[in-house]
Amino acid sequence: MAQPDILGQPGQGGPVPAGHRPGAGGARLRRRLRSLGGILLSLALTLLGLLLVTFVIGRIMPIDPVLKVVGERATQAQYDAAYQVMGLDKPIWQQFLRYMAEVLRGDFGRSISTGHAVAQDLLRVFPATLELAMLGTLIGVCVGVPLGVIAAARRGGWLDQIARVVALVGYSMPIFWLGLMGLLLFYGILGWVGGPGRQGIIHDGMVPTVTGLILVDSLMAGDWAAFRDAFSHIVLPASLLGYFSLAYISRMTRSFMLEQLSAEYVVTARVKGLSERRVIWTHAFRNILVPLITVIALSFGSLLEGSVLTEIVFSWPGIGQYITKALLAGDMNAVLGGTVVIGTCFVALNLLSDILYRLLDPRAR
Amino acid sequence: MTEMTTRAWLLSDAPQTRRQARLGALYQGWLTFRANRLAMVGLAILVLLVLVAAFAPWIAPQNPFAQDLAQRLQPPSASHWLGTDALGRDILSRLIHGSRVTLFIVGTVALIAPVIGLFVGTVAGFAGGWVDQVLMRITDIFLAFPKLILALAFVAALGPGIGNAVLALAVTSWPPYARLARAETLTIRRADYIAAARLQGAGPLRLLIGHVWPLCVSSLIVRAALDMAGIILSAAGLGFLGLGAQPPMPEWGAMISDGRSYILDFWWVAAMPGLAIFVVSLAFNLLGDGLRDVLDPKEGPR
Amino acid sequence: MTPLLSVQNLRVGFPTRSGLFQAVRGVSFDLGRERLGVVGESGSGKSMTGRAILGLVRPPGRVTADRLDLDGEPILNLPESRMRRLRGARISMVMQDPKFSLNPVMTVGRQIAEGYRLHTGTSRAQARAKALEMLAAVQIHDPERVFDAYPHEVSGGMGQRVMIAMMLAPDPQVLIADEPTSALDVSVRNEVLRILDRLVSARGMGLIFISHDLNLVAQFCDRVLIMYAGRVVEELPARDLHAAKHPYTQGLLDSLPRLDRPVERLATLQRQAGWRDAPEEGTP
Amino acid sequence: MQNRFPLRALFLASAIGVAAPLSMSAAWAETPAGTLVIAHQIDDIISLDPGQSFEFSGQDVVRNLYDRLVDFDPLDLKAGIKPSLAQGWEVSEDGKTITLTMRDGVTFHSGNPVRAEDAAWSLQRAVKLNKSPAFILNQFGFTAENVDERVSFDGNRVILQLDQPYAQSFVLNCLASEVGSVIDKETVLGHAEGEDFGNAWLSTNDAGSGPFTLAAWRPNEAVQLAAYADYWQGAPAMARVIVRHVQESSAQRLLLEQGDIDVARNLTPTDVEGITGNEAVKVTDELRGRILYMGLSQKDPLLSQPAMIEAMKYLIDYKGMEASFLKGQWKVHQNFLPEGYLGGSDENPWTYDIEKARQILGDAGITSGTVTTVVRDIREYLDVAQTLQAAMAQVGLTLEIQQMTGAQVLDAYRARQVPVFIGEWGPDYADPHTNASTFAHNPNNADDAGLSQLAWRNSWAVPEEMNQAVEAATLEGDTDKRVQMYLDIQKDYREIAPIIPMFQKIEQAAMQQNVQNWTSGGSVSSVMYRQVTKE
Repeated sequence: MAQPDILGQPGQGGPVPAGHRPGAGGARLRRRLRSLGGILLSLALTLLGLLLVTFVIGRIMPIDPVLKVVGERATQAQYDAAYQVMGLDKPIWQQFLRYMAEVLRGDFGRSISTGHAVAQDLLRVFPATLELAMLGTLIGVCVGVPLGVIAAARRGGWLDQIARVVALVGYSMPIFWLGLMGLLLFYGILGWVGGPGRQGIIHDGMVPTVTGLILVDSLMAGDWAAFRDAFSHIVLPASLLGYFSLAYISRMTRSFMLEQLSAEYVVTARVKGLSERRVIWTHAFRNILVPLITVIALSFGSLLEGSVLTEIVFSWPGIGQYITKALLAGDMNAVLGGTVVIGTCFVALNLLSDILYRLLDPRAR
Repeated sequence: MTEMTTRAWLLSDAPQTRRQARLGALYQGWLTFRANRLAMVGLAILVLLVLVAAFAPWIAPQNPFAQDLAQRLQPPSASHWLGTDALGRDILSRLIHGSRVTLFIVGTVALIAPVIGLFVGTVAGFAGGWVDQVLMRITDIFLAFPKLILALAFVAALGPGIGNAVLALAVTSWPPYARLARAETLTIRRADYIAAARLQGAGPLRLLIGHVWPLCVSSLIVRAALDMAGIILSAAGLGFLGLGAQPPMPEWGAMISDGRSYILDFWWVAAMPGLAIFVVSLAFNLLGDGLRDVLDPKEGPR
Repeated sequence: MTPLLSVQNLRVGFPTRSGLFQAVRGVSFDLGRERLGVVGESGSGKSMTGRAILGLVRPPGRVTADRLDLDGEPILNLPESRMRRLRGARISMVMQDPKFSLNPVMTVGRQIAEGYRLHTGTSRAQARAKALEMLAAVQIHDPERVFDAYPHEVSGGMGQRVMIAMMLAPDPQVLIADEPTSALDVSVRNEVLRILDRLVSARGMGLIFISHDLNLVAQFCDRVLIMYAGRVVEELPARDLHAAKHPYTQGLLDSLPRLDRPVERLATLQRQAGWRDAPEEGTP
Repeated sequence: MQNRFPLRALFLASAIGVAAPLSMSAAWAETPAGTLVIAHQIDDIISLDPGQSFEFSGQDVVRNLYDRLVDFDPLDLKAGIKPSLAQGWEVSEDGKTITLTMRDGVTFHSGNPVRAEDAAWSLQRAVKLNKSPAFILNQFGFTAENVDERVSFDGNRVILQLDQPYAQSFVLNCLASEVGSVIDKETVLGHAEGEDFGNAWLSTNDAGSGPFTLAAWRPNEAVQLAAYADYWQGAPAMARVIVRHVQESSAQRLLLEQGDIDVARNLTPTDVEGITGNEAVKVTDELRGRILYMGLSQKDPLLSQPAMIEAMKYLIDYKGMEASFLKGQWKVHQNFLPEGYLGGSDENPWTYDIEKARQILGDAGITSGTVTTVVRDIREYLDVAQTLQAAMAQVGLTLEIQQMTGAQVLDAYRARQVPVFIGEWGPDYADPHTNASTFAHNPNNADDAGLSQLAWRNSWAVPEEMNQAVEAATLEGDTDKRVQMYLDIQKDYREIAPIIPMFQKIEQAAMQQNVQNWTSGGSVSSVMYRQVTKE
C-alpha cells in the first residue's frame, strides 16, 4: 500500500491565532461555533462532491450494469426493459437527484451483484473491515508510538536505526505478497493461526450479530471458543496491516518528537532537573498528542480504505473487496453506498481529530 | 586547483560569491547524504537499476518473451538463474526487461502528480479567496476518495493498459502535493521579498513562476522521492488486481500476479518479482529518507 | 571563602566536517554572591557557557575544563543522575522567551510545582502552597487564577515572572539568566528586572546575567565579562565599563546610541581576527 | 515435489527459532461429521430465484433447494433424465402436447403440498418474469401472453402445449434445468411486491421442496444449507452444507490440507499436482460441459479470410497447453458439443503445426498483420492468449492482448467489437441444441439484430443450410437419427466455422478421503449434495 498522507494536514496542530486571550469568552464561543459550523458545512460539501464524482465515474464507465442484471444470454427486449427499470434512460442529473433523495431517506438501493439491499450488505461488510482496521491501528499505535518516541530520544543510536529500517521495510513490502507468505507460514505450515476468512467454519454464524465485530459479539455472548477462533483468524491480517500502520506512525511520531525535543521548554524541564523519561513523556509527548491523533486517524482511515488487497488475500469479507467487486461489475449502487460509508468515515475522522484538538490542546480552548 | 583546495573552497564558511555559496550548500548536502550509509545503498541500487534498464537487451541472458512450455516452472539453476515462469520464460530476463517498465511507471507518475499538485496548490495558495476554496474543496474530495478504488475506477473507465494505469495513479496521487504546495505558498506569500518583488511591479504570474514555484519544488521533490516506493507498490497492486500492464509485458506487479497461483510449490515465480519490487522500493525509500535528512536536517539521525 | 561557582578554562566543542568547532574556548571566572554580567554578540559563546555549566550540552558536543566547581564541589561531567539532583535545586536558569520556554500544554502552577516537588519531595498540597507563594513573590496579584492558567493565557512579562518563580522555587544558589528580558516589551522589562534583582539579593544568590545589551548590564550588574568568539576578552566592574581598554568593548560601547551626548554617526563595530586568539586582557 | 522442501524447511527453521510456544490452535482440525464444508468461488451469485439465477454458483445452490419435474440421478448422470416430482409423462400423437403426472405426498419446505398447480405456475412465472433463463422455456413457443394457456394443470397433471413437435429429449432436458424448478406458489405470492412475482424476496430466500433449505446466504462470503428432514427421497446424510467463498486456489489448498474444509473446487493444476502426494486427500476428475474456444470476428478484414481461419486452427498449441498450464483441467476438444452430450463428437483433427499454418497463409499471400484480442483477466485465458501470441509471432502475425474485467469483455463482445475472443461457453441446459443454437445458428447477422448467439457476436453469417440443419435437429423424435444429425452439423462446422472450440473443462474437486459420492454435476448438470456422505 501506498503510505498514507500526512503532509497535507499541517494545519491541525498549528499555533493559535493571535489575539486569543482570555476574557473574550462570548466572542470566542461564537467564533468557535461558527468555525465548527463551517467545518461541518465543508465536510458536507466534500461528501456531496464525493458522491457526484463517483456518480459521474459510474456513468461514464464502459461497464454496462444492465448486462449484469439481465445476464449474458438476454435478448434486446429483456435488456431494454431492465434499462428502463434502472432509470438509465433519464438524464444524468435527474438520476443523481433521484439517487440523492433516496440516500437522504436512508435507502441506498439494491445491489445488482449481490441481489441484496446495499444497506444490508454494508452492515455486513463494513464491520468486518472496521474490526480489522481497528485492531491493525491498535497494533500500529501500541508499537509504533513507543518506537517513534524512543527513536527520537535516542536519535542516531542503534534503536533509531532499527526503527528506521523497520519502517522503511514496512513501506517497501508488497502487502499481498507478504500476506500470502504469512498465510503459508503461520497457517499452512505452523498452524498457529486460523486460515482465510473471519471465522472457522464451525463457528460461522453461531454468535448472534450485535455490533458486527465478531470479537466483541462473541465476548458479549460469552462464547470464549468463538472469540479465540475469531482472534486466531484476525491476528495475522491485523498484524500485517498493523505493521504498515506501525511504519507510518513510528516515523511520524519520531519526527514530531524531534521537533518538540528541540523546543525551549524541554530545556526548561531539564534545567528543573527532571528525569529524561519525565522530560520525554510528560513534557514533549503531551505536546505531540494532537498531531499524533491526526496521524493515527489518517492511518486508520487509510486502513479502512486501503485494505482491499489484504482482504482479497485473506478472503476477508470487507468493504474494500465489496466495492472493488461492485466496481468491476458496474454495480453502481453498491459502489456509491460503499463510497458514502468510507467518505463519511474519512470526514468523521477529520471531524474527530478536530474536536480532539479542541479538547486536548489548551490553546484551542 | 588541487582536490584539497576545491574542497576547502566549497566548505568555506565565508563564501565570496553567490555561486560559491550555492555550490557550497550543494556540496554540504552531498556530504551529509554521503554520510548516510543506508541512503548510499539506496542510491547505488537505483543507479544499478537505471543501468540495467538502459542496457536490458544486452544484459538479459534470454529473450523475455520466448516461451517453452516444456521448460515451465523450472527452479533456479545454471541455465535459468532465477528459474522459469508458467510459460517457461526466463524470470531473470523478464525482471531485467521489467526494470524499464518500473522506471517508466515511477518516472511518469512522479512527474505528473507533483506538477498537477504544484499547479493547483500554488494557484490556490497564491490566489486565495474563492479560488482557494474551490480548489481545496476539490482536493479534499479527491483525498476523501478511497485511493485504490479511485484508481480502479479510472482504469476501468479508460481501459486497462500501462499508460492508463500510470494516468490513474497520477490522478489519484496529486492531492497531497497540492496541499503541501499550498502550505508552502502561504508561507512564501507573506515573505518580505515577495512584497519587495511586488513593489517592483512583478505581476502575479511572474511571482508565481519566478518566486513561488522554485521554492516549493524542493519539498515536493523530497515528497516525491518518498512516494516513489508507494507508486511502485500501487502499480503492483493494480497489476495484482489484473489491471495495469498488458501481457506479455514483464511488469513486476503483473509477474507476481502471474506467480501467485504457483506460490505453494513454485515459490520463486512470485518471490523473485516480489523481491525485486521490495528491493527497488526499499532503495527509493532509503534515498528519499536520505534526501529528507539533507533538505530538512532536523529530521535526520543528526 | 570559596566562590559559589568557579570556572577555569572551560571549553565547549562540536565536531563538524571542517574539524572541531570551538564554541567556548577557555573561559574562566569565579562567581560569588553577586550579579555577574556576560556580554557579547550572538555567537560569542555566552549562552553556550551557561548551558555548559548546567551540563546541558548534549553529545556530540564536548565540554572540558580545568575546573568547574559549584560551591567547592566539582560538577564537570558528573553522571547524569547526579547532575539532575543539582540542576534546578542548586543551580538554575531562566531563559529568553517565556512563549517558548514554558510548556504550552501544562498549567503554569503544575510547571512551578513540578520542579519543587521533585527536589523537596513534598506533598501535592504543599507544592501548591509553595507555588502560590512564589507567584505572589514575583508580584502576581492573582496567584490562584494564574496557577490554573496555561502559558498562552498569560502575557509575556507575566510569563517571565512565572519562569522566575518556577526556577527560584527550590531555592538554588546560582541562577543563570540567559537574556531574560530581551523578548519583553520595554515597559515590563524593568519591572521583571526589579523583581529578579530583589529576589536574588534577598536570597543571597549568585546571578549570571547573560545579555547582549551593554547598557542594561552596566546598570544591573556588579561585574561584567565581555566575550568574543568563545573567549573572554575583558573583565571589569560594571561601573568602570566606560573605561574599558579592549578595542572590542570600546567598539561595543561606541555603537550604542547615547542620550547624554549626541553622536554624529554610530560607529560600525570593528572586528579583528587577532582578537580571536589574543590572550584576554584583564584576567587575573 | 522436491521443490517444495527447501522453502518449507527454511520457514520451519526460522519459525521454530522465533517462538514455538505461541501456538494457538491445533495444527490439524477436522470438520464436524454431519457437515460438508466446501471452498468455492461463489462471488458470481446475484440471485437464488430459479426464474432469474443463471450463474454457475447460483445454479449450484438452486439445484439443491428445489426439485424439478424431471431430473438427473446424481449417482448415475449418464442414465439421463429420470422422473422426479413428475412420476411419469406422456407425449401426444402429434408430439406437441406433453402431459406430466405429479408424485403424491411431496411437501415444500413450508409444509405446503407440492401440487400440479405449483409446477404449472412456476413455469408460467419464469416465462412472465422474463429474466435471463426464460429463453430456455420460450424455445417451445411460450410467451408472456400465451403461457397461461400453453402451460396448464388438471388435477395432478401438468400439461405443456408446444408450438412444434420437438424431440422429447430436448423438452425434458430443458425442464431438468434450474429454470424448471418447482416453486411453492402460496409462499412466494405471500411475499410478492407489485408485479415482481416475489422475485425480490425469492432472490435471497428459498421456497422449494429440494433436499436442502437455505440457512443463510451472505454474498461473497458463504452459503449455508440445512438438510430438509422430510425430503421425499429421504433426508440427506449431510445435516449442513457450508459453501465458503475462497478466491485463491492456494488458500483453498491450505484450508484443505489443514482439514478445515472437506472439498476444494477451484484448485489450479499446479495445486492439484501439489496435493497428489497427500494421503489424506483425493482428487476426482469430472468432465464438465464448458468449452474453451476462440472466436474470430468476421468483421475483421484479416480474420474473415478463410485461409486465416484455417491457419489459426494450426497455431494453437493444443497438446502443449493441455500438458502444461491446463493440465488435468482442460482436455483438447475441437467440437462445439461437449463430450457427454447427446451427439457429442470426439474427433480432434487439428494439431499444432506452425509450418502448415505458414504454408496456408503463404498460399493466401498473408505474411503479416496485427489483430487484437480482448481477454478476461483469468489466468488460464491469459496464458492461452500469450501462447497463441508467441505462435502467431512465428508466422509474422502480431496479437495484441488487452486484458479486461468480465463485465467489460462481455460488453465489448456483445457489441461485436472483439476481433479475437478467447473464453468459455457453458451449456445452458442438458440438450445439444443449447450449443448448436449458439455456435452454429445465426438467423440475422445484422448489427442491430441484438442477438446473443456466439455466431452473431463474432459476426459470422452462418450458411443457411447449417441454420436449417440446427433447427431441424430439435424436431427429430428418433434419438439415433438426432445424434447423427448433430455429428453431421459438427463435421460441416469444423470445415468452415471461425469460432474454434479448443478445450473441454474437467473439474478437479479435491476432497478429504472420507468424502464419498461427490458430483459436480458432470457435463449436463450442477453440483448435487444429497447423496454425499462422510465416513
